[in-house]
Amino acid sequence: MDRFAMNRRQALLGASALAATATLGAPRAFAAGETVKVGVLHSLSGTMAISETTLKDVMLMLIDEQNKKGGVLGQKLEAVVVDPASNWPLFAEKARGLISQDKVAACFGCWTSVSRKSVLPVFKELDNILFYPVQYEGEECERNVFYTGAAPNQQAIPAVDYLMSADGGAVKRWVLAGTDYVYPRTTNKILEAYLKLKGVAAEDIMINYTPFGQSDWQTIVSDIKKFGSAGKKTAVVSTINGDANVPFYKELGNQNIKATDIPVVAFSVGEEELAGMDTKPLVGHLTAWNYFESIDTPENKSFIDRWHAFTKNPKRTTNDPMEAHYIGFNAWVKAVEKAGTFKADPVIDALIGVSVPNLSGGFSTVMPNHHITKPVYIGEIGADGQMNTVWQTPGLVVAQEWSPYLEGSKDLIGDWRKPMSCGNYNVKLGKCGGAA
Amino acid sequence: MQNHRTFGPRGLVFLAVLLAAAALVPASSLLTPAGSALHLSTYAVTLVGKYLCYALLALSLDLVWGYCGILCLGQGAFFALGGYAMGMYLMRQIGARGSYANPDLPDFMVFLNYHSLPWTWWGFSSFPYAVLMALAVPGALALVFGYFAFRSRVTGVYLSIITQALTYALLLAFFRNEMGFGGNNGLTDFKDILGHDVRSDGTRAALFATSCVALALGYVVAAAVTGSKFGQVTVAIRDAESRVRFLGYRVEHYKTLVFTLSAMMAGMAGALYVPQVGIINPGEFAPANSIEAVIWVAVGGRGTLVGAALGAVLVNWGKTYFTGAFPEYWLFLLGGLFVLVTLFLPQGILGLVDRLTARRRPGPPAERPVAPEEQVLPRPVAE
Amino acid sequence: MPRTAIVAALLALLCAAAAPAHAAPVDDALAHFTADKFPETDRGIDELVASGAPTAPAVLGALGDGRLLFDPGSHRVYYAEASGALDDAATGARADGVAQGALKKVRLNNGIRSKLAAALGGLDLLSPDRAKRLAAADTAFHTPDPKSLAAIDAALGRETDPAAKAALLQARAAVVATSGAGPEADRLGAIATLTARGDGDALNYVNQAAAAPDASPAVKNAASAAASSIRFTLSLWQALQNAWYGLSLGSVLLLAAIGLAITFGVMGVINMAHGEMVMIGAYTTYLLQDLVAAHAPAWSEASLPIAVPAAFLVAGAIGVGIERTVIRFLYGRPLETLLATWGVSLILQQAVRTAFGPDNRPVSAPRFMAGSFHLGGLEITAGRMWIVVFTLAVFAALQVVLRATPFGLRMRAVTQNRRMASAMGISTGRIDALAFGLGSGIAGIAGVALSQIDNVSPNLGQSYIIDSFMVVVFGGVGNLWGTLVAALGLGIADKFLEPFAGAVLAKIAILVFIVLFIQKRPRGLFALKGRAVEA
Amino acid sequence: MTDPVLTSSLLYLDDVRVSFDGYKALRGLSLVLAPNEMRAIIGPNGAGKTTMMDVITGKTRPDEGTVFFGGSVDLTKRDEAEIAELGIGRKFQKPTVFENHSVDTNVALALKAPRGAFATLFGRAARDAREKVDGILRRIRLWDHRARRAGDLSHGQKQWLEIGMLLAQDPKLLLVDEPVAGMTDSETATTAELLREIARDHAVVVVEHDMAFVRDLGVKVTVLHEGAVLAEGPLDRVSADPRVVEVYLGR
Repeated sequence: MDRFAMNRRQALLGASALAATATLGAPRAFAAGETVKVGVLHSLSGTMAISETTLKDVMLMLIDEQNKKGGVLGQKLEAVVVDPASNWPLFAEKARGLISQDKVAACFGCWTSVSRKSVLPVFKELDNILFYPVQYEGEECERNVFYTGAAPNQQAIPAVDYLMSADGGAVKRWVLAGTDYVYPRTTNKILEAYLKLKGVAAEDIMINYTPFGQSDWQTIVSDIKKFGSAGKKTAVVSTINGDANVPFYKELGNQNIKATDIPVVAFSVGEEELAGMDTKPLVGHLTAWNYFESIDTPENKSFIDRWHAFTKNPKRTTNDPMEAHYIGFNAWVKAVEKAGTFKADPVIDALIGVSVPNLSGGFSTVMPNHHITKPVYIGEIGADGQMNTVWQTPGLVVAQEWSPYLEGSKDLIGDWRKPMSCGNYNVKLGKCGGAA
Repeated sequence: MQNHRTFGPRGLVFLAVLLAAAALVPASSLLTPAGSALHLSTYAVTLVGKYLCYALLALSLDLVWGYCGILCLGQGAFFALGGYAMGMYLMRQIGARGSYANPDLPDFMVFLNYHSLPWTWWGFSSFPYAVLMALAVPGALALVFGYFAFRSRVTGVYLSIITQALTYALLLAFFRNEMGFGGNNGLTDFKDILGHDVRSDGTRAALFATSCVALALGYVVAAAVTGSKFGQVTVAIRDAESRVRFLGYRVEHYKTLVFTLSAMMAGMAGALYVPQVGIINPGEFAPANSIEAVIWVAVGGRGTLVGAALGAVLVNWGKTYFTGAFPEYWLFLLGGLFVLVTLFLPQGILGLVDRLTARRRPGPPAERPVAPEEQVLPRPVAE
Repeated sequence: MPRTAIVAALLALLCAAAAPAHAAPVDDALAHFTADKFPETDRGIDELVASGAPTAPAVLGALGDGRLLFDPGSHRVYYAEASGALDDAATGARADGVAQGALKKVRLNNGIRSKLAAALGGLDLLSPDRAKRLAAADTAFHTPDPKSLAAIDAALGRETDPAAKAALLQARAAVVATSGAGPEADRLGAIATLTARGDGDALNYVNQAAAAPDASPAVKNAASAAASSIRFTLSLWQALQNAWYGLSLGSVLLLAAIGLAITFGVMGVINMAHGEMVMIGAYTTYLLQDLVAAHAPAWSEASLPIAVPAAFLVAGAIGVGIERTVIRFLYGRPLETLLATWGVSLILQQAVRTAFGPDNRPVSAPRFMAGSFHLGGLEITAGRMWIVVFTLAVFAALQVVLRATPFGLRMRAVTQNRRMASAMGISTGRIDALAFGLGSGIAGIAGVALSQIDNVSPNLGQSYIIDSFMVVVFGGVGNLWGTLVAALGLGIADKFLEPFAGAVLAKIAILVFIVLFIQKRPRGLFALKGRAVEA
Repeated sequence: MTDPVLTSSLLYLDDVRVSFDGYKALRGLSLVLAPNEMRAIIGPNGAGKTTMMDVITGKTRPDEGTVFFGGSVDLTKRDEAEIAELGIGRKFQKPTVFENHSVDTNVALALKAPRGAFATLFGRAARDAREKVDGILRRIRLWDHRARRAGDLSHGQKQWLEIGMLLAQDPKLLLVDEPVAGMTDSETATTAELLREIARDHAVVVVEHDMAFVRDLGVKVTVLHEGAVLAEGPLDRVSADPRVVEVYLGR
């Protein structure tokens, strides 16, 4: 209710700001009392709705559950859902609205890197907290952001390690195929450097970028096939973005590329994407994540049951970014309780070191670099659209927010504990503020 | 005959409101305490500032569409190019404060292994140069594109579709990281403009005031153009192109000139937009954005400059409101609005206002000159 | 354990099928499967094969299909029959009374799959089933292993089928060429066989033959001559392959654009909701497939063909609805139809998103559309081929409707001279509605085909709308043949540009080309000329 | 700029051929018009009358043939705007005026004045423009309607306005396509009077179906048929020509 009143006021603001600026603008006193607001900043329409809508739903579930447990610090939580409509400037606008108008205590949101980059200045300026739940390219470490998705070393590098192992087929030749944007570009640069370090020759690496929403994969898949017929075991590392994956996999199936010939390991294909595909031709292709729906733990089973009950849909899948929000939300709750306040600064400080259970039977800890520790799983696509774990890292992996394999960032670390409190500390120069 | 009353009463009110807002809004935002009834939050200032940039974009589109019959479905391209010019200046202002602290190269160039600044970026550390480019690049593109298209007499739907192809091609091109404009992420995380922190309330208020003034200036230019004999010729071209040609006017020159002028206005709008929203990325080139801009103009009333600006503000305010209030259903409302406006308000809101007021007045006085923004437009002739 | 050994063991196993089972080794072998670790499973396969157990083929087959189960408590291994019944893996006896719920599946990975394929493939070289023998020979060709030479030669000795024999000879040539051993004549023969095959693998093997340390000058010469000959053949085939890709991309463009050619080209409505009609067709396909799977599973193969008329009717009906409620008030105002239909497209997208959720819906391919086949050096995927055929059929049918039916005649009359047609007693309103319905219905049909190659999501239509407009405008508004030529031409141009320019630049180049082309011919490729058009 | 003088006629068409997608609109049309001459052109539908005008005004390029204006200017090498500047005005079959401009603005836009885009953007109207416009408005009998929106005029008034716009252009040659189509009898008579008045100091080519109107004009008549000249001379003589009779009655 409160929120609608708020919106009506904004409405007035927009409409009459030109004519009657002076009468408006009384800020709403923050009603300390019954509810504390939490922003949910995920696209519900446009191209990203396909991925982000689920994350909005999981946030509603988590907040609902927390309220049933009595809320946080005795206060009820209230989700403020907005639709940034897959429009990047709108993300910034909505973030500003959530923080400055709705006075949310923290935000959970964004999927694409560009949406995160778009809201970043807003979170810094207004000093609020963003939990970002998606695997991303790294090379960032901001005080106001907690990265609950995987950094490249928590997903891409273990996947490549697996494929290079005897178990994974001792791959010698690599196709790095991605959509042309920053996450694939950066990940592929890291992988390229890593592969070369492992003795892979330049001619054994093929890099290919395609535009967003690429739907005609005939040429590229046949190129991959050709590249793979040179007599060395070949694998494809796919950073192809959501929408383009279905036609890509359909073409793989059509051109008869089997996982036993040229396995494809993907970093952006989860249960949700597979639910939209006929997976029979894809059996044996791989994905690398920090969570699979099929992971057999009591925590996960309970989570899935609650999710089905909450959405009233026993077929809704769960996926990795959902787990990231689960971890992020619980960590936030724990940090708020530890700090005894909802204020951003103390909570940011309190978050470091917080350890909460993840869904795969262990604990994930928020590290000083604002990333979390994660196990890495390699899963095989099964005929039922689920991932079957074929390999996992022996322990938890700590995120490398700055990749040691990139020239520009190899000397950087982030550590937001006092006294360092720096997102890009140069260990070589011994000072905060980047490489130079 | 010649229309000497360039602005008309509505235009004067519009200008007055804009200039008053330029003075009062910053005052309210900066000088009054946060609790005061007179205080405007930074959020509101930024939001309305953004709407004003859209209004300028709508105005530029109305100039070509409402007054010359050129339905450009690529107006967003000029807006985005202007935005990129400003974004490049803002990127250069970051200097060594980026994550990698490279004094010469923006962050994205560092991790894409650039060793030196590409030539396209030369000069952008200078503000006047960036502003010049924000005008010149869209202007030059429109000049070249328009000259060839209008010389070949590409009109109507064909022109609309190739302008759409233009912006779509630019969208794809700017997505490419090889272009050196930051690829999909575009340019963001700006720090300073002209030595002032872009995130400070003072800078925001100043940007707001600048947007008001720019919109007012844009209006004055557009009204002067449409009120001149040149404007009469463009309206004549809109209504009966071949008649104009057989009268001996070089239609292609007129169209090219008005198209170029409009592109420059759109570029200026983009340049003001970027520091206020804090990001410019290829998404601004998306054909859908340009179509939306057309719809703002249609909603407000095409061929009425004030209406175009009003339409932009109203539709965007509606979008802000609905995406917050009804995140799941706002597209129904927005889509429904477009359908209803086209069906029932073919002349837009101001067109409706004009019709209603015209009915109340018993016939216009014979000698009263018809100001362009007061004209009731007919339905466009079939292409 | 090397693959040849497996083959040999399996051969032995076949010959000695009647030999009594040795319980103990089988149990030891099967015990490996219960460890739930890949290396153990690997060893289990080796030992199982070596054990010569009569159940081994059944167990290996079950493992490959994910039907091999084990009881973590008792460490017994079972395999499920297709019927679901359980058999004991050691004895092959029916294992009734075992609770399936307590069993765990023996997990697979690609390494295990490859091993199984080789094991079963080796077995298949001697299979009575010709198709299996061909497949096994093909596998042997693609994974040449000197140690399998004996098995291949053995199979060659027994083979009578000419096609299978040729495949075996090629497999043998691959082995000989890559082994770097054997007499000179044998190697030259292998090179000749590979040259005749003339594909990328053959080139690869020939190169290996030339690179062999002990290759004689004659072999080296023959190999390098063969390599350049294969390269030449390959480049010819590559051009043809590109043309085929272009044709298939072009037919997708055509399919998406053809409905627009009617609503936009013939009726003058700038229908921005066209893409959503395609999307609705795809969702109809999805719904129908689910419906058929639920109520008449026997017909599931036919759900796609059934979806064609269904999608036509659904999208057509929605099209008629849009025409009657919105478009008919806007004739003669094409640019305003753009705005209104844009609004309609937003509403339809959100409606589908609300009804079905924002995520992709799965539409599976019927068997006749799966896989690929070779036509000389040309690889043609069945799905794409059917789409090309389907597109051309739709185009032909549309031509017939427009030219040979009374409706088509009336429609053309109305679009050419509305007043005259009306004066002659044609109900122009009805014709408009039906024509718009026809265009929308064809878009719906396009959705059926696109569900096979693209996402079925609310955004499906958006990705085709711009391309469709480009095609119609490039071809010349109002000219269906122009649309055909434009779609295929642009598709082929795109595919010839893509290999060296990349997908993005190719697309940009095509767009720039269209922009330039419209300057040259402001009314498209096949513009109607003359006064009538400009009046 | 000027080509050498080739003929002494004002307009000279010789063997002009135009075809559209195989349809031959003009098949060797030849026509000569003297300065200040008034000529009526008649012919059945599809005879090529409008195509001829398109060729003269530069809208359509002939496939073959020569078109000279003022004895020296090759019209086939120029576009509409250049030809209009040379002094050829054209009235369309359908009255085409600027419906959203007032009547006097319509005339003012046609007035002989610099036509460049920058000239109209920054230039000021000539001092005598007002008088000229007023004179023309009186001449075309629209003085009382000068402030009305041109789109609100009656069909006949629009026809006159368009003729007025041609006058404002001050051309040497006026091409008038079916000026009285859809007019009342009194309007037709007024139009004939108007055209005769204009013909005093301008060459005029009138295309018309209305025989009574052509008779009213009392000028030399050219009959077109299937893209070529069938007959030429005074109306009485051509209407007696059996070929002309056959063409008109045979249809």
